[in-house]
Amino acid sequence: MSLDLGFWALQGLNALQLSMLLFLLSIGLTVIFGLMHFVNLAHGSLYALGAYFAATLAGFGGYWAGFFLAPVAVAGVGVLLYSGLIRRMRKSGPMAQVLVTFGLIFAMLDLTRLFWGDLALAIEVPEVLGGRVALLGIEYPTYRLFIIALGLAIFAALAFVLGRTQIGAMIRAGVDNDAMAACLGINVERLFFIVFCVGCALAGLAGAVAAPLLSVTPDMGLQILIPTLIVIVIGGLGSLKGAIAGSLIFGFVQTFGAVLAPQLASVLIYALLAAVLVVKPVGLFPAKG
Amino acid sequence: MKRAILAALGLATGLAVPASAEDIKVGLMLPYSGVYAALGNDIEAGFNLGLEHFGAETGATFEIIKEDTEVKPPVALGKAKKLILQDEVDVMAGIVSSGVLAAVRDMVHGAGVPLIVANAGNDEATGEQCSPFITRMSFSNGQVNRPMGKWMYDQGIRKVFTLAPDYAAGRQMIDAFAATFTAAGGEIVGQEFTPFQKTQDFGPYLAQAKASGAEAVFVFYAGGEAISFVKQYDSFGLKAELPLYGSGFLTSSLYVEAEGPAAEGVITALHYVPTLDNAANVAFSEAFKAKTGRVPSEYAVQGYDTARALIEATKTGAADRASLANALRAVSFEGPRGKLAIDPATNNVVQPIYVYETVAGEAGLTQKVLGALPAEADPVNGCEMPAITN
Amino acid sequence: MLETRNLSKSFGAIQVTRNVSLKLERGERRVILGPNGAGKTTLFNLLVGELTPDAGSVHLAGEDVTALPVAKRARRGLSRSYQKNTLFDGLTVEQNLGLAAALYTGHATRLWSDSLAKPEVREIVAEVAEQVNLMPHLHARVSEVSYGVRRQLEVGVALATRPLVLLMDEPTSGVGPEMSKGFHDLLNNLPRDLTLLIIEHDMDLAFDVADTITVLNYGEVVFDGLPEEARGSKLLKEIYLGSWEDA
Amino acid sequence: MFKHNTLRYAVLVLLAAGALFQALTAEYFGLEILTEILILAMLVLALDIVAGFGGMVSLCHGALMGVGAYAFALLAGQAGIAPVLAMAGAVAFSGGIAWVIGAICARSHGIYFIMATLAFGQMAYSFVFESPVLGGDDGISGIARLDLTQIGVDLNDSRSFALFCLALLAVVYGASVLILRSGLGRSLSGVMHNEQRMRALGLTVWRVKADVFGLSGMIAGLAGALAAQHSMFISPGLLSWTVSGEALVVVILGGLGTLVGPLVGAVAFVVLKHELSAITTYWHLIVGVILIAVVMSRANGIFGWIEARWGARIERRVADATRKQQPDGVASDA
Repeated sequence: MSLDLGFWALQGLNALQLSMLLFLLSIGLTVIFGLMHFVNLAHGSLYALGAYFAATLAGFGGYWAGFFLAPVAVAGVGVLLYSGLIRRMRKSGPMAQVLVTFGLIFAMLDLTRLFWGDLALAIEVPEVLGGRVALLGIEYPTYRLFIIALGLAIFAALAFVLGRTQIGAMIRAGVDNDAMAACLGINVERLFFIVFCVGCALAGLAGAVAAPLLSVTPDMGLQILIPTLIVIVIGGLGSLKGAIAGSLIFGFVQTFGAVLAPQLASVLIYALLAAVLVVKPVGLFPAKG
Repeated sequence: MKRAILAALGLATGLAVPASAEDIKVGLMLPYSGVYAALGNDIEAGFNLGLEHFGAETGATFEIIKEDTEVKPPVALGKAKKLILQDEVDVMAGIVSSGVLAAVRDMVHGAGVPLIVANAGNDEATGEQCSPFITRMSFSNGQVNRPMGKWMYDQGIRKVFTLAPDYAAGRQMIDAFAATFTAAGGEIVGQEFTPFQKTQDFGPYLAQAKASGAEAVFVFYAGGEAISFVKQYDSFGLKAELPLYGSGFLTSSLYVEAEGPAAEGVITALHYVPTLDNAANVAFSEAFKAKTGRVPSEYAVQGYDTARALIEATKTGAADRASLANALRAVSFEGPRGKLAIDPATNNVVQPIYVYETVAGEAGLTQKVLGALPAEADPVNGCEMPAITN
Repeated sequence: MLETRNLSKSFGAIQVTRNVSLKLERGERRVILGPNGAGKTTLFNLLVGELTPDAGSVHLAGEDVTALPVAKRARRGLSRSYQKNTLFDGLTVEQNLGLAAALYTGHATRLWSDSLAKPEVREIVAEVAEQVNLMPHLHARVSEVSYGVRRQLEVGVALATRPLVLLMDEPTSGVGPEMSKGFHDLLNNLPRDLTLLIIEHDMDLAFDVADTITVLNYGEVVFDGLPEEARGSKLLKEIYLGSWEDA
Repeated sequence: MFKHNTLRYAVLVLLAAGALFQALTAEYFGLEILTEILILAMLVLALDIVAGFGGMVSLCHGALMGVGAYAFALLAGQAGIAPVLAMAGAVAFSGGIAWVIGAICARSHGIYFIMATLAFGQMAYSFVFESPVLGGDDGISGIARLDLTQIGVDLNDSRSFALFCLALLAVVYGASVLILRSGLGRSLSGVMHNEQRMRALGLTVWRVKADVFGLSGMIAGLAGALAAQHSMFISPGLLSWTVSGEALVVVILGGLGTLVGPLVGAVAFVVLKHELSAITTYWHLIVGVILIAVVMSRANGIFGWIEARWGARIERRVADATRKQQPDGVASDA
């Protein structure tokens, strides 16, 4: 097998693409956790929901309708979840939260089956993003580059919002110490609500973006959940830095593991996670010390 | 499902109907939830259509008891036990996943209940683990892929890269292809098995395929993985330089619409293609479309032929477990997939394999049959078929 | 019995313990004084091992225990009570004491016997309950008893491990004068060979029970001597006792 | 800290009587369900010990059960060891694995503990899934049940097997009570209530956590060995994290930290699942909604709710009765 530079460049891009998809998912989950100490296992289900919304909307208004409206629709579901469940679960322990959202996984899995059936759906890549782009001496699918760019753009936007804006400062204060933030006159409850909805919208966006790449099936949310959890636990809960670092680690370990040690590929990432937890029980870049 | 559905068929006409009117209890075990729910639904639709079309040919009536296997072997085993010991069914049918078949095999064999396998293709079920009570109307993993090795070599392909999910079926499918391809003189230049049901991004493997120096790629994927794979293969632009071949499940009519244009030009082999031009298939596919609005898949035809096999067996007058098992082993008929017969040495179906290309048709994608490869019985694979004693 | 040599600790740029060297003899009762933020509790945390020092060492009964974790130091006879009640809230007073006593008797990790039912454990529980006046409350849950009783239990739990050295972090914090008086008697009733190191704000109590006094300011030992000397010390007045004389 | 009270004894007696009645009279499918309940009950007892009395909410107990099942299948099948010894070996092996997991995770708390155990569980799942020796996705079939014909019991008979599981469950329940009432169990309660203080008092906390996690793993392993014998077939699905999640659901549904409650939960869950799946293939939806409702209700599961409603009343009545019997008015500590 001739493994030249182009091959590794290709794999590097593959790893990056996977990382960015995971980043879109994990950032919402991790900031929700950091701010609200709330573990939403149903985050993967929101991702699946995003893909289904996108598939349905694409049927009416083409890809971009799904791309822009699916996150909005998922955020809408987020509003329902927040006012119906999450707000009441805020003060409960992690176990109660894990269980309620575990119940949500069950419920949402069957709801998607009820509405959309068991057959896999699919979305076509839009014309503009079809085809391939030549770079680094290789040809790479435009759509995958689009995912990488989108991930980086969202990362940059979030870094800006969290680092340079007032609401970002409020969120950071809330992550640091929510009681203190409340004392400073920050409406913590509303902040939670906004962050939760944005997190949901990002999960929906991830679903909409992943849909043309994969197939849209009821269990896609369950499939992505474990990788997402691994990302945020490796990265450390609550921080943007942790989410991006965890995503990159996962993406590269998974991709290059598959190439270099295919027999170990799936055990490798769990072993890495265990190692991180032994050395740094709260992950690499936790929001708090 | 507990609610028994009484299918009172074969009344009225009274012409070709044998005198004996037996009531036969059938346990139908299919996944109605879980990853294979779509397959289960298609098989059931085919099965019901089969009863409808051929039910009048026999005097027997069928009481169907449906159970959801959830694609979980322990669940399925519990349901199988219930069907056999509590409902006391005369015959069982269905089973989609090989894992479930492996789980219920000993139970079925031990209890002496005939089982018509309507999908699960693991080679051992009609090999080492064969049982006179287990008759397979679907396919075996090796059977579907074996003819493709020689056929691809004959097309002038010499170097192939293979890919499949890392589980027993994936390995069996690829092994069967690789064996005949290398026997014909071809070379397997690379082989990867991707983590089963955990691989969503095939990018890393596709890059390897590209770098391998192969002339073509041969794969086995099914369900959601097939959709992702075909789309990703196309998005990397590999289809032009590295034609994609595979097991026909890859471009099954159940999934091909979701794959879209990415599936165009993919050449695969399977035991059934919806566009087969024979009278039985035309009748079947017209009726199936009228019922469900979908093109029948290989799963649907398996269900259809399972019902037909059951009816054929009862036509011999068989009505209890042992006689049904014996009768099922001798079934043969001409159906939508051509002439079918059960090989008494293994109890696996013997059927032609069709090579087809997925092409753009007037209304979406359709299948162009490139050739029919003659039916071949599977090697015995260590099957020692004991005789049924009452 | 307990000794520190040049103990130092910083949190970031703030040095909270500077070069602290202390030496307590067996049976010595020493009170640590100092304004809020003087690093008294930090010193305790360094002594018991809940914090690791940046420099210096801790010695218990002649052995260097600086590298030992909290639990191992405790098993060598170092016990502490907390300024803020650190109890087993859902359990009864008796169970609180029993858990601690079982650690002394060695029944705490046995699988074949119920530690709380062991005569040795029950004996210690009864004895400690007597010492810290908890007899009437033994079967009450911690959450059901008054704050004062909880303060007593806080000391009782620390005592139930039968320590050689007992560190008490403001045992009278938050209780009224009546209770304070009770603590006074309680301390005087403790066995004379028990080495005590007490952080205390109640000056009457402090001067009454103390054999020696150490004053910390900005993490540094600024006074180390007898109570009488402390009363006369000018330096002490400036940094700390001024407020006491006003009171 | 674990304590039996009148209500708990009453429910235990009821459960035992119900199980015995079912075991002796049920039809085939009834026995199937009973055995399923008994094995699940064993698993949730194991989980309640660590989660309810040690605050260690584990998402790897399903995997530990699977480890026990696979160890039994390998020892009894491939290695040809006598099934009784294979069972002991399986219990010891899963206990050992659990001890190591417990020791590593002991430093993590709350959600990190949950995630860490999830990671280890998934690691085991992936390992089994990818190991051709262990049958991979297809699993291992043809697992033999224990041979007790020497004492006149044929375990291949469903009724005998159900009774056998019932007997073992009774033993396991007794062992769980003993564990919780031992010095180790008491110390674990102390750790759950205040880990910092237990450490300051001289307890090597990680050791206690690991030891109890190991013991719990042994029970889970036993459940696994029984599950393997029950279905005579095992597949990696047994180790999947959703099995652990379901076990946690059962513990919560029944009542965390009550030991009796999870038994009630196991009965409720299995019966509910079978009844619902007979009606609709969308039964996950209903189970999900029920779960959400139970957790949101703030009651400690079914049993916790009963205990809160009637338990207090019964206790009071019993206390009154004992006071009458003892004229000096000293109520004994139950």
